[in-house]
Amino acid sequence: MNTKSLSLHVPEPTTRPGDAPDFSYIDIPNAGSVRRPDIHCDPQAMRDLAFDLIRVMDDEGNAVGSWNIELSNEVLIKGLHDMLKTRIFDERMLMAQRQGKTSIYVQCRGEEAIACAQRAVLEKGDMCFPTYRQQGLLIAQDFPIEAMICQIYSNAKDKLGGRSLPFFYSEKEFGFFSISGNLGTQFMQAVGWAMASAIKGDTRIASGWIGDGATAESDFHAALVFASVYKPPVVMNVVNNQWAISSFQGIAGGSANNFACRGHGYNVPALRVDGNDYLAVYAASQWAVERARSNLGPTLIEWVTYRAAAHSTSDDPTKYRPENDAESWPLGDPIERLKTHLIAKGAWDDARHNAMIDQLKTEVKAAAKEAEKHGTLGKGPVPGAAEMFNHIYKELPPHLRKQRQEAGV
Amino acid sequence: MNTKSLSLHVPEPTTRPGDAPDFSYIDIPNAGSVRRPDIHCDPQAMRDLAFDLIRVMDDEGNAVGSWNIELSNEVLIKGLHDMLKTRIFDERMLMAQRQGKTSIYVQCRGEEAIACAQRAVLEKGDMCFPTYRQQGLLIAQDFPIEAMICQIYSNAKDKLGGRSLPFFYSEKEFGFFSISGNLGTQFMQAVGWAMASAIKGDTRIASGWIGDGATAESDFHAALVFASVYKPPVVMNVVNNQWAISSFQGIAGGSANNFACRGHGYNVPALRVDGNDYLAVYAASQWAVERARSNLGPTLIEWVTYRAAAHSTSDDPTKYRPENDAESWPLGDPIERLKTHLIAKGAWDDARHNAMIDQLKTEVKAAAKEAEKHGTLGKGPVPGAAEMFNHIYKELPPHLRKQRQEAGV
Amino acid sequence: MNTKQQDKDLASGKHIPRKNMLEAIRDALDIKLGDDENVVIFGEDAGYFGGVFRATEGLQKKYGKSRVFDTPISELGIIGAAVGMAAYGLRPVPEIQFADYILPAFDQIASEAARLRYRSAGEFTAPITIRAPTGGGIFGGQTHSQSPEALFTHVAGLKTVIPSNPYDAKGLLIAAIEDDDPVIFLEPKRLYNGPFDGHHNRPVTPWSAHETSKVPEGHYTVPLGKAAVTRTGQEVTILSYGTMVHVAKAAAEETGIDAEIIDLRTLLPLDDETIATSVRKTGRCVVVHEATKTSGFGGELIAIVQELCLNYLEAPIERVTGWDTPYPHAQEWDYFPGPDRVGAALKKVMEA
Amino acid sequence: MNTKQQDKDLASGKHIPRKNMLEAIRDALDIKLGDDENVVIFGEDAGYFGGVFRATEGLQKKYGKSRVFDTPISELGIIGAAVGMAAYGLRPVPEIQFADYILPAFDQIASEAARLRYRSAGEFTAPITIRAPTGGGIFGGQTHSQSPEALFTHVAGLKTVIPSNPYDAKGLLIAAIEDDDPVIFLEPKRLYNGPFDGHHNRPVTPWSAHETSKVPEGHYTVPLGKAAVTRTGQEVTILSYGTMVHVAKAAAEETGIDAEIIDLRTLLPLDDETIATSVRKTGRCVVVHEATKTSGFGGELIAIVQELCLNYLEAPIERVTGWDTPYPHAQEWDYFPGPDRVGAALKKVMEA
Ligand SMILES: Cc1ncc(C[n+]2csc(CCOP(=O)(O)OP(=O)(O)O)c2C)c(N)n1
Ligand SMILES: Cc1ncc(C[n+]2csc(CCOP(=O)(O)OP(=O)(O)O)c2C)c(N)n1
Ligand SMILES: [Mg+2]
Ligand SMILES: [Mg+2]
Repeated sequence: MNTKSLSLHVPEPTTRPGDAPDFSYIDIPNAGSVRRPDIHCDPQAMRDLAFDLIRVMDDEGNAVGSWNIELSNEVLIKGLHDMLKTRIFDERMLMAQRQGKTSIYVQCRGEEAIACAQRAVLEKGDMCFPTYRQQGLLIAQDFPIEAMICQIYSNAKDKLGGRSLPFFYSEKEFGFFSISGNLGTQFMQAVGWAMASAIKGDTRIASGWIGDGATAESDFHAALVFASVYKPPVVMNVVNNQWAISSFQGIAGGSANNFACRGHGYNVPALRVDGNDYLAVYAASQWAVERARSNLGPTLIEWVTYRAAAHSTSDDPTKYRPENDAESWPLGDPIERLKTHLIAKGAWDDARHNAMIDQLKTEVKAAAKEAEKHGTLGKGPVPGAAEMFNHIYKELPPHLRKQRQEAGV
Repeated sequence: MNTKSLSLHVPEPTTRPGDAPDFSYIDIPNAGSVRRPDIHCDPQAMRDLAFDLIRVMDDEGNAVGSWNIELSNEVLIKGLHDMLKTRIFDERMLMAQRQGKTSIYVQCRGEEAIACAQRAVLEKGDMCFPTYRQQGLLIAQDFPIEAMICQIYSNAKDKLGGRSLPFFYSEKEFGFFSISGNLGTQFMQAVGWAMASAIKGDTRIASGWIGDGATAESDFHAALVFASVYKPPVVMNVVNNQWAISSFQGIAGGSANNFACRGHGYNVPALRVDGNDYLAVYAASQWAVERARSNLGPTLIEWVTYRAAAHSTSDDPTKYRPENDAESWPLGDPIERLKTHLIAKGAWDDARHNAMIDQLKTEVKAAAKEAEKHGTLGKGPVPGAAEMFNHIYKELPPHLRKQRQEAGV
Repeated sequence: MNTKQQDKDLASGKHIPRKNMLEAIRDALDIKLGDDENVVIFGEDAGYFGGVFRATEGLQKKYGKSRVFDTPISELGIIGAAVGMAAYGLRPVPEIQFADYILPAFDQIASEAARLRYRSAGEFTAPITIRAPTGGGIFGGQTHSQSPEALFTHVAGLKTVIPSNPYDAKGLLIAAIEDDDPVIFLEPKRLYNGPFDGHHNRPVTPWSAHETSKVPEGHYTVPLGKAAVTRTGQEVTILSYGTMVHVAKAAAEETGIDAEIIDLRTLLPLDDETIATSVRKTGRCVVVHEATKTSGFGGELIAIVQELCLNYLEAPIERVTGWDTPYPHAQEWDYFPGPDRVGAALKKVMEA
Repeated sequence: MNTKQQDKDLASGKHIPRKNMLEAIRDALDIKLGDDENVVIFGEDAGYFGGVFRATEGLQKKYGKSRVFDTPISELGIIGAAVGMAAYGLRPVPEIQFADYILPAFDQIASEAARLRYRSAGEFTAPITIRAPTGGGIFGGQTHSQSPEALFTHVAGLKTVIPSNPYDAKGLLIAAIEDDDPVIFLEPKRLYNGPFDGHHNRPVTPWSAHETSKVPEGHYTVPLGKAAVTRTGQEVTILSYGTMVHVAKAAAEETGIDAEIIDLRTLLPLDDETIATSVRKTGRCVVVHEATKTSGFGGELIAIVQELCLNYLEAPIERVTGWDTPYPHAQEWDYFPGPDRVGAALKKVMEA
């Protein structure tokens, strides 16, 4: 019998404040090196793909390999536009929060490619179940950003009447399920929605979203179990941005350093993809969407990316990771990379890029100004207290009617 | 875009009542064909073991292959004794339930090898977190069965004072954690106990237990996440007896038809083992226990076996599976197989076998008689109503003191 | 009991079949599966086998595996799937095998199903009916006997319903399924097959002799949010629901105290008018439930009664409930608040 | 407030440091980590970073990664691990990042931690203190503002504690950690840093001017199960806890009604003696909490008060609570039961 003392293993990130950034823990294969299986491939026969990293753009910005599905310039420029707009929108809202126009804001800086490219692949009628970091799903559909800002400001034109946290959108018509504050719950719901679509013999599919940290939640497992059993049409996206507030991905992922392979235990095919490569995100999403739409069932995709900013406006990442860490992130910045690709293709240049930025800044600023006319958090023509009593039930039951009276609203 | 209708996939077992049994869905490799890696093996480098089936006894009862650790006759005869005693005990208690001496009973018929052999490998001080089907863990330690029966009868000598369901034992001194009615919860607790042992620099390890059906519960995932992260000394046992009440294993497992591979997503090494082969259970348990004790962390083991009887005395399996299904189970009966092995070894014969059965029947009967003197459910000197108010808190708080008074007990 | 449909049937000379509670529930499910193709049923063992209590027996065969199916043992998954399906537009009726096992799904119920309408301003809704057997009386021990209804009544956005007899069970269940908000539908398992006349150790009157076992064929509803006065009386009001309604009746008859018994049927939204009218008349009130006492629904009932009727009260309101202990196995009937305890409370309020 | 230790310190001329509630809590954790090597702390972001509210800041550095560590985002796992650790013999003090997120762990709390002692007849116990920030007031919206205490008070086997000030927070937390039963320790997040004098839109008196911010160094306890009379009065008794104690004080002062304010501190087990003594004296009672009304802990309090004091009551007991709605974001202060609403209730009971 071994009588040596046991000890607890507590994972630590490679670096902490004051250290030089070190991302050596991530293996980065060459772009184009990963094979592209047929969508009918047996999940067991493509297990290698969970341990690899699908990349399409090489260092020079050329699209290479079997995952290069040769997207048109039009599609790519739209992608660039969507990502830029998302970033500019985030920047503006960050500022608005600092100015007290809202209570809290969450950016998706550095992760724009993922939501924008997947949305480009989905059809109208498909339903996404996002977390708070997928504003790109709306922006990529040219959803009116003024409406988003009105909600962020909890103002008179906030269609949710001030009830919800600023960026907890709900846009059914745009295939955007109401965001919840409880991590993970929506991942299981996405599977339920997809089951419903299958039950009804529909053609629409669901897309579920979850962060690396939240994969530890029970809903992640439930979602995979149900996906495994009923094979509903759902794309299961894990956005591994390496952090969950102050906890690095090893706290949810253990030593596996991999979330794609979680799918294997459930016989769900899994892809691991460079999430900062718009072309790779597009191609991998298309593969999974096609599988789903062909009644072949769920696909789990780990998007490897980096949370380039603070968790939220309430967070200070310099307390737990090296400052400017993001600049050393080996997969680069999704916007810069797509720009480089377009320029390499001869379809883009700095001048057009800067013009696009200027135009988007103007557009976002104008929308913010317009929104502000309808008030900002607690200031101006904000939603009344009566809103608080609406939509709890379809009809206000007697006890709530009494309470509303008592509240004098 | 594909516009073909989707449809829901609902798994079905291969057979239903009236059909001839069909276990063709289970691949059974030859005994001795599976390699035995070193306990230091990287989990990634032994992924094949989750898709194989460790077996030691061949059809003639010979022990073969690298998992044959050449157990002594003494150990094997003790194993046979433990399994027989467990079965005879179960049979007696089944009868007692039919006679109204208790409210419900759950047998482990056909699964005796798993708990009995693993317990033989564990040390005193190690802690098991069992489900309701691991009575073998107590019996293999020669735990006094009269005490078990007193509890089953909820009688005056039931040390749990009649509070708990009949077979929900709690035997700390025997490394048997208090059974819960809520499926799965104990699996996570086993990991927590093992973390505590590691935190304290102890040498004791934990052994967690869960059924195939209950792996769908959230606790299973939480347990694996925590095991993956903190690498505590725990053996994580999944008893795949093919059924969860009326649901066959595909309802929890999907098309993977495999629970061992669930470990891979968490980088937890996994074994898949013939659970009706006492030698295989012993050897695989020893491997995992050694890993744990050497501070190498958790091991997930799927024990492939068959629930040969009804789920419980409240269940009627002829409603959902072919009658006498168990007789066709391709991995046979664990007692018969060990007996065959011992006879093949020249260490056993029918006469000794029958003598052992007779002696155990006498022993169990005597214990039951003795226990019955102290009452049976609701009859005789049963635990009083006052017991109901004990052990809710360390000290009875005022409101409960009042309630006890009101109850007049 | 809402006897309108029964009256109509009787008037028309139609024969009304007798059903036990389980049959009434199965009938309701059958009717809704038949008349609304968005209704789907699923749960552990609920498909092929028809559930461990057999409430869904035969329904998979009749409506197919896409409408009635088995699920993995994940209560979280069952309710989470239901929320997603409801967001799609279905009307899921998931079964939780025992109410004791609903807690792993509590977050999906309380944070998700209950608030989906609110947080999306009505864009997404969750018309889900969660069925679960509740209460003790079958020697189920700590984990097959609990009555968790109070927890759900604390959650804005949910409705909570507990029937006490076959007629109501069918009508309330149909109403719950047709309701556009999530409903927790707790079925007293002690009443599933046999009836219960308050005592576990005395012979019972069979369902066939209970008026409430007349369950008309076809579609009818018992409205949510309406209590029933199941016994009129002048001296004291008993507020109760589920199994305990029968205990209350036994207590009233055995003590000879002229109690008015109100079967709440729906706990949330609560029919406080019927309650207040009765207590103002009788001036006395006893609240009876099987769940543990502290923060049980009885506390809420007392708070409401004292608010609406304090000046009419001639005695403190009494609470008869399960003790504040886990549900014991061998001492089941010591735990269970039977007619003797209710009778004692009736006497106490009468003497005050 | 139990001021014994303060009195002793003052008598000995010792300087008593001022602490805000967060510092007081951190101090308690530090002391217990220091004096009992079986105490371990863990939770989401609770290790290296010290928690999103920074309650455990610096503790990992001081006591090492085996005593204070980060966990995966699984509340179920956090509490399940704690139960296993407790069964081993440790005394875990897990942190749940927000009380809103405790629901995924509800089954491990209510079915496991709370009942482990019972079902093993004392062989295994669960001396776990679950810390979680509770309540609103920081524009946290539906999922960072809730007050789920009532749910826990319905579970036999749990104790539930909510401090309202730094002195109590430290003493109660040490007592909770030393208690041999599982304790739900809810920390009103609105009080963590700044104090709160009842109004969100008026300047506050800094902690340093609050007597209760005198937090003696070293070990002391405030016993569980004992309420504190934080304001003596003759006309009406206000029962409250946590943030609302300060609202009650503001209401009493602003209305000029001579209210006796009882800070319950422990909800279960409840100090009903202190409550009854006060209400029998004043003859009137107002119950105040931030949680939603229906089946909130206020219902239980009213049930108890009317049982113990009905003949003394000169008016129906009033309840001032959060509305029965999810916690809204923009309307936070319309939802929050502030001094005006409490004041109105005080006037109402005085006029009745
Ligand atoms: C059930 C639950 N537990 C805890 C939290 C608090 N919380 C909010 S975000 C967050 C980190 C999430 O990390 P990850 O899933 O990686 O997503 P990311 O923020 O990186 O996009 C935590 C712990 C929560 N919202 N819900
Ligand atoms: C949380 C929870 N949900 C449901 C049940 C009801 N139940 C008891 S045993 C059982 C089947 C368990 O099957 P499995 O895990 O395969 O174990 P086995 O009975 O085959 O040993 C179910 C659904 C329960 N006890 N706990
Ligand atoms: Mg993350
Ligand atoms: Mg099983």
